[in-house]
Amino acid sequence: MKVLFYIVFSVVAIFCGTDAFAAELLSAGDTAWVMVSTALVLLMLPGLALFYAGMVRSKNVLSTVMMSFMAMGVIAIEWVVLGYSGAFGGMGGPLFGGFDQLMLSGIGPASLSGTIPTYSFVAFQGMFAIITPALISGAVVERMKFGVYTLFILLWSIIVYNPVAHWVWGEGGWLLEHGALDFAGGTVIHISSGASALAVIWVLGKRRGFLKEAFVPHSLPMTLTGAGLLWFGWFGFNAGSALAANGTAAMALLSTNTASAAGLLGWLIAEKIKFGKPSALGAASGCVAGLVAITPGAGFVTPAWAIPVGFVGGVICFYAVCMKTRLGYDDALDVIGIHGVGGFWGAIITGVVATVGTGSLMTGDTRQFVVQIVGAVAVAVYAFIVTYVICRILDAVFGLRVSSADELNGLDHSEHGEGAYNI
Amino acid sequence: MKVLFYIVFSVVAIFCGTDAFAAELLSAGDTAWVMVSTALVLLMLPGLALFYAGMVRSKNVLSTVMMSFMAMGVIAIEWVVLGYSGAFGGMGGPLFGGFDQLMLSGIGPASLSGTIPTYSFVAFQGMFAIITPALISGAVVERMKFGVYTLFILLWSIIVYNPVAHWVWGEGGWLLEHGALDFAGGTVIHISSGASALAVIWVLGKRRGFLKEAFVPHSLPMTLTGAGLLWFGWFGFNAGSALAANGTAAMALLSTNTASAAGLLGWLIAEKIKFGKPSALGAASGCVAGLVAITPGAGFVTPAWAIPVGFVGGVICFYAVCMKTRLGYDDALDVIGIHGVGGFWGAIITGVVATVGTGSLMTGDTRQFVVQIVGAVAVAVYAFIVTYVICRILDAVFGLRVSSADELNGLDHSEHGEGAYNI
Amino acid sequence: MKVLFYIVFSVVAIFCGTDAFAAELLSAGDTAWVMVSTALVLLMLPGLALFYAGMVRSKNVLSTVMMSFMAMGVIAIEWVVLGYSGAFGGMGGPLFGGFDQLMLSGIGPASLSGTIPTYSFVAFQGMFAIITPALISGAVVERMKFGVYTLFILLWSIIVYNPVAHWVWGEGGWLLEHGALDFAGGTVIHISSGASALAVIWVLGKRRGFLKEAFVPHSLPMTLTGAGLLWFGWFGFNAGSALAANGTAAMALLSTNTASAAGLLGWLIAEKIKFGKPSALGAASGCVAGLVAITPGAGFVTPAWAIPVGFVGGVICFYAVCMKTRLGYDDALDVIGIHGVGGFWGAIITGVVATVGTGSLMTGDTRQFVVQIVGAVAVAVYAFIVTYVICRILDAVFGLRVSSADELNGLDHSEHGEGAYNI
Amino acid sequence: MKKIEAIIKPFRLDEVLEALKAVGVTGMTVTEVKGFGRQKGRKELYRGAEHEVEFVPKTMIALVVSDELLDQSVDAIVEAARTGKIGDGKIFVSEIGEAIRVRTGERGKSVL
Amino acid sequence: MKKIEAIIKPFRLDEVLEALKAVGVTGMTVTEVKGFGRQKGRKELYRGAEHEVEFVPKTMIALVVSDELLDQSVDAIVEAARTGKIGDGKIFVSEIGEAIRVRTGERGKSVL
Amino acid sequence: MKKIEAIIKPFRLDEVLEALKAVGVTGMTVTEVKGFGRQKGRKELYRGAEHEVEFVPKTMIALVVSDELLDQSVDAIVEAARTGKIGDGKIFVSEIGEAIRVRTGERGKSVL
Ligand SMILES: Nc1ncnc2c1ncn2[C@@H]1O[C@H](COP(=O)(O)OP(=O)(O)O)[C@@H](O)[C@H]1O
Ligand SMILES: Nc1ncnc2c1ncn2[C@@H]1O[C@H](COP(=O)(O)OP(=O)(O)O)[C@@H](O)[C@H]1O
Ligand SMILES: Nc1ncnc2c1ncn2[C@@H]1O[C@H](COP(=O)(O)OP(=O)(O)O)[C@@H](O)[C@H]1O
Repeated sequence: MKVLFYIVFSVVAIFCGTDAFAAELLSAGDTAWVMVSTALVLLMLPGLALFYAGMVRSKNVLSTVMMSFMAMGVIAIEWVVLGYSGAFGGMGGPLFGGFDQLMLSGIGPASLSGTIPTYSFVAFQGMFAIITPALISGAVVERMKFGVYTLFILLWSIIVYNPVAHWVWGEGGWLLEHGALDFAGGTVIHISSGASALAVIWVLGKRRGFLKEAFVPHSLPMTLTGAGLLWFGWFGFNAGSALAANGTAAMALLSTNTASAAGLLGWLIAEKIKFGKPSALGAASGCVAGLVAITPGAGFVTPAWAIPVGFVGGVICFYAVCMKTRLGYDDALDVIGIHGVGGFWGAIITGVVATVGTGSLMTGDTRQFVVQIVGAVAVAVYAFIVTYVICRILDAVFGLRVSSADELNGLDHSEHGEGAYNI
Repeated sequence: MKVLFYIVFSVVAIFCGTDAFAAELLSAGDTAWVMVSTALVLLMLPGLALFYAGMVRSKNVLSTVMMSFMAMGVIAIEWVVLGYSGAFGGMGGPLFGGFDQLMLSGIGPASLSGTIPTYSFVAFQGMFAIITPALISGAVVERMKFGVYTLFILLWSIIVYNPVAHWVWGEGGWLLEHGALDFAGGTVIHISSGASALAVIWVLGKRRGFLKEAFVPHSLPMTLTGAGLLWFGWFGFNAGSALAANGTAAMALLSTNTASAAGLLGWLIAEKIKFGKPSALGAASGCVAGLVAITPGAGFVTPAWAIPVGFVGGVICFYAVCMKTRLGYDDALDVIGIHGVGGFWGAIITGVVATVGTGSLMTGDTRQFVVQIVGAVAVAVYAFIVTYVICRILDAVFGLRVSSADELNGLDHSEHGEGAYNI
Repeated sequence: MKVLFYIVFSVVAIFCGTDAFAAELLSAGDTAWVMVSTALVLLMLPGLALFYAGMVRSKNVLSTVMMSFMAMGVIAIEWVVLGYSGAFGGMGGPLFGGFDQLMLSGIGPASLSGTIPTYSFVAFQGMFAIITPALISGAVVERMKFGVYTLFILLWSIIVYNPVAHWVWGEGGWLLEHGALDFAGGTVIHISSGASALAVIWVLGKRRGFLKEAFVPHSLPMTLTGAGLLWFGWFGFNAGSALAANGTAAMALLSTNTASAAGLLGWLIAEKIKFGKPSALGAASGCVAGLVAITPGAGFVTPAWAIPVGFVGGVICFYAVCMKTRLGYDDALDVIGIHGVGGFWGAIITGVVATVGTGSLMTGDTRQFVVQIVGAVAVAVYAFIVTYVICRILDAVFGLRVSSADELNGLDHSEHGEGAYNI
Repeated sequence: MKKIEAIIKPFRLDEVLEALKAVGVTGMTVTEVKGFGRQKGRKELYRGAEHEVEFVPKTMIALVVSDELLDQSVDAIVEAARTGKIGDGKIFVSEIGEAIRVRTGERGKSVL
Repeated sequence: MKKIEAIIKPFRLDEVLEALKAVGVTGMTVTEVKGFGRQKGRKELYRGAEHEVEFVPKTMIALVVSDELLDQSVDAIVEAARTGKIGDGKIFVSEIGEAIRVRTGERGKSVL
Repeated sequence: MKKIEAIIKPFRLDEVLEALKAVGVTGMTVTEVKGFGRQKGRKELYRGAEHEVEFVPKTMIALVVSDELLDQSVDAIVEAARTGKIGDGKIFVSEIGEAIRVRTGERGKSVL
């Protein structure tokens, strides 16, 4: 929170032209940390690409990777052109940012946000904008047209992501005003992508052969490599969200690592109980589930409390994923089960066990707990509805799905004219 | 050394409640660097997983990866619960830490260790605790039960790693008191894991077909990718051990890089002489050997001296590995030959060529040289004996090895119910 | 530029023995950032290895990887022994550095360059020296002898790289004196490697079957993984070149990310127009093209202007690569088309749109524009000629190419006695 | 005994397996192969060039059946593998002289 | 000349190779295949679901031998490949009309 | 109808394909295999040890042709695959009883 006031404050300072004053606040250490964190979050994109691509069949590997890469391509530009302004610009309305910082106008190397250059803040936040639609892609792989996907993530970023980011993190955003805690994007990123994933597959439909054939991951080492990069990058994601190299960042880092380990254990134990064996894919999934769970509370929850947050996150996500086959919706790579469900768990448990720099149920702050639930539900509902409408329109105009023949032969060839391996 | 006094000092300061004073010392730059280094060391885990998994047969890929991932899962929790306290807590006894900081009690975001938040120090040290047992796994792959392995590393961390870390780095630790130099863990990590690897395989026995069949690496590109990540992460491992972003860290970084390159060259030249060709696996192995060799001396040895340290390290480890087939012990992925032997070489040569901020043979300090040897031998002996006892007990109670049929069919299926590739 | 004056200044300061003064200038934040950047650039080596190795046939995977690893092995040592002195040592002659800092003599942990330890500056610059010859390797893979390649890159570094680095970045270097802008090495690294690649393949000749068979990439996921690591590492490459964690670095980072995304889009759109489909290899290539394009201007060009710089870079490089088959030269992995052409585009466009801390055509500074062209052409010509001579001599003495049989069977076996995969 | 070798489109394997099980086949061996035939390979993109891949991925099923089961097996494959498009594949039938089960050493039809 | 096709468990390949060498076989060709038979595939875990893999990895050895060597070769394979468990595999024998050595163009038994 | 199975060096595949096309062959099936024969495997390095790889990568081409085309096809392969060095490979010819096209169900020579 404090962090956000700093930002607000210094943004104001800049607009008042008090550059000299601003300059006094630059911390090279904080800047170094946020730049590193930016790079770490960027690495999560190839990490996610590998994590996802390992799980698809070998005819859809490149098309899966390309969904993450395309998010880097399109949203990185959108963010500079209008996204940053849409989320963090403007005069502080509750719902949207503004149009005053299109093309980052008014920002220069000397502009500061808190103790770091505004450019750093823009870049760091941009990475979150990039990764969120890429997360959704896990639900739609193996059947969605690449061109339409590209258009989809562009629209989604503008209409869903930017406003939601403004609600939670932007000056005057209504959830921020109500004090909703979302340290590193549990609500903005995980709940929004999970809810949107549900909306997209609702329109998109199941893969051919879903529940009839087994869709076996083509390369689990690839998925595990991706999981390793995600774990690594998540340190930037969570601890970077302190926007400074200080004790809060250090705690966020340690809590993140602890929760990730606990999520891994939780998933494996649940799996061992249910199926008799702990699987490698379970380890990868569990560590991501733990990371999702701790994301909203990383800077508010002590490392010791991060253990149950992550562990239960791992267990809950495991059972959520198990339910997929029973409910019969084809969330190909379990975006809903992990990011949606894990995001909800994280948002709510933060309202229970957060003790550092904030209140929660544990300190008797019921209001905070309720705010957490309101924030999670509001974002989920908004993201679901708007995404559903976007997809219906895109489906009517272009069609979301590749042809049945293309789906059989694989999207690598139909969408990209390539095959992944020639060994 | 100086670094350690700072820590000790500030830990004392914190316990005396002089928070205000402590706060004055926080350096955002140092904190940024240690947090980054923590992330870098974490990345060595997936790096190690790939490095190892590329060398096993394709039926044991996931089980090999899982041994590294499980170290992340189990030891990350153990460290927060009791490991940190066992290594760095207590009142400064020579052999163990204490129980006063279980669950990191008494530490908060404002606590400092030197110029960085204590949480940062905890996280950084935790990564070393995680990676050490994962190193051992290289010796036991392709035949050890996953469940028993998990239990083993937990016990090993508590009974072997935590005390040894205390001896060398903890306040009052007896090797620290004697002035043993171990900048980044040559003794604590490499010698201890090498000696322990020998003890485990003593009990565990050889893989079926050892020395009869050729165990061909299933994917050398995977191993080389892992080596690349290890090289990268080792900058955090070694230069991060300065616990500050200063000239010592910079020298450690440059000496590390130089020694790694020299190790690569040393191994390749030895290989070229012996077999006529320099191999890619030799390059990967040599760079790791160089990194191991420079680990204890990174902050004490100049970049120019790092060349012979790394080069000879590469050559020695090559010959150590060659001897494996002659001696007939099945150290599957050469933990002893590289970490054990390389760790010894590093510890001792540090007592010869260290000149920065310390004495050594070169400056006429024979005592330092002797201390280095004493430290290396003491840790090796302790680690070997205790590990041997742990393994004997575990073997008697649960059996360390999978069944012969499971070994033939591969541990990926028997232990994890999965196959690595479906291409 | 300012950065360079700082360096020069503090180097002078050190030589005058004003250590106390120098010590006042150390910034832990800047040091942390430059050390991280160093690590990031190091990671580009395995990144490049994967990027390249994915594109070759499966019989040449290891030999391709080894060319990058060998650059780490050989040049890291060369840099400490004489490279740094050759590029940055001496009394400020216009053409070469000097021999006064061989083996980094005179430098210690307390030496500063600007606000960072000189060791940090040495390590950071060393990474550039390492990666540049590795870039060239992309042109010669699948047919060049490994031993001769090793000798080649050593000679090339000494005779081509070190002087060129001195011209552009070294105290008194003639291009620096003329004010040529090269923030992170567009000229020193990309143009020099591109022009040299042309010279090498001129002597080396085409691969057997070139233009007759299709040389299909053996693993595009490997190439995409490499591209991801390159993108990540390039943040260190470009933003680290600010040599400080400040607003310039932050802008460089954001401009770099934006240009990379724009390059990806540019290439994919051009490909879509020409062939009807955007390919995954196109995405990887385009993002690298965008990164090359922004390299010289990263710290001088705003994020908004980085969009056209990267986008046009992507388009131009695509067409340059298309011309290869028409012109019939076998630049195996398109070093000329991407680094050469992209480097030229970047150097020149920087003279057009640079506005931050410098002039350009846009601000009416025609002189700057001309200087950019002069610098680019001078480096290209020098690199081409000297490389050509080196290669002719090496070819006469040792022969550059493996035998035809070895080429058919693959260099992994002939040069390294290994096969990449045994799955 | 007859050996049936069927080269089919990979994504029909599951259907063919089910169809063969239905007629009573209890064993078969499957190999990933590359086919050249009337069905043309695809154009692939490769960095500023387009090239034709001459071979198409195919799956080969080999099964040895008793003479009685031959016709039903062939029909089962034809029906299950057919998509009606070029490239559906071929079936070749040849004679097998002897069959031995490794586990027991027994010979003849009972082995199948 | 006879062709022997033996489908065996992959980890018996080395033993079979040695056994065949011992009876004087000088050439063979090996393919990685997937087998369906009495030996059931394994259960595999996949994110909250368990599914049965119908095919089991097998190795197929094809060798063409002179009629005299046939019996010894088959016996050698049976002995070396046997583990006694279901799934040890099958051996099929068929007739080869002609054999040609590419290098020399020669034909007949001497080619083997 | 005859089945030709040719085991060749992998890098000759393109030449063999062209040669077969030239004599009028319109279909074939290709498998990656490992060969054991007179050509010795290579020595491979592995961390301080050297071991011999017994198998060499080979490519197997299987094509069924009408009896008339048999000789020309075999000759085409022999010529295109030959490098003159040990390991050029072997060609085996056997009898095919029946051929069926999956797409149409038609049988006999016209299928090829
Ligand atoms: N004469 C042949 N010998 C061996 N295999 C063949 C032959 N002709 C075709 N095939 C195999 O059958 C596959 C399908 O044949 P193709 O001619 O493409 O279509 P269709 O079977 O519909 O006529 C080919 O890809 C090839 O693997
Ligand atoms: N009729 C058949 N035709 C071709 N291959 C067969 C046939 N029956 C079995 N096989 C192959 O032999 C392997 C072993 O057969 P299986 O029935 O599992 O065990 P067993 O040989 O011990 O009876 C199978 O996996 C399959 O590859
Ligand atoms: N008797 C055989 N049965 C099956 N395949 C064989 C036989 N002999 C050789 N081959 C195959 O032919 C390949 C080449 O044979 P080899 O003896 O090495 O050389 P050459 O054909 O020049 O005599 C072998 O690698 C193997 O795949």
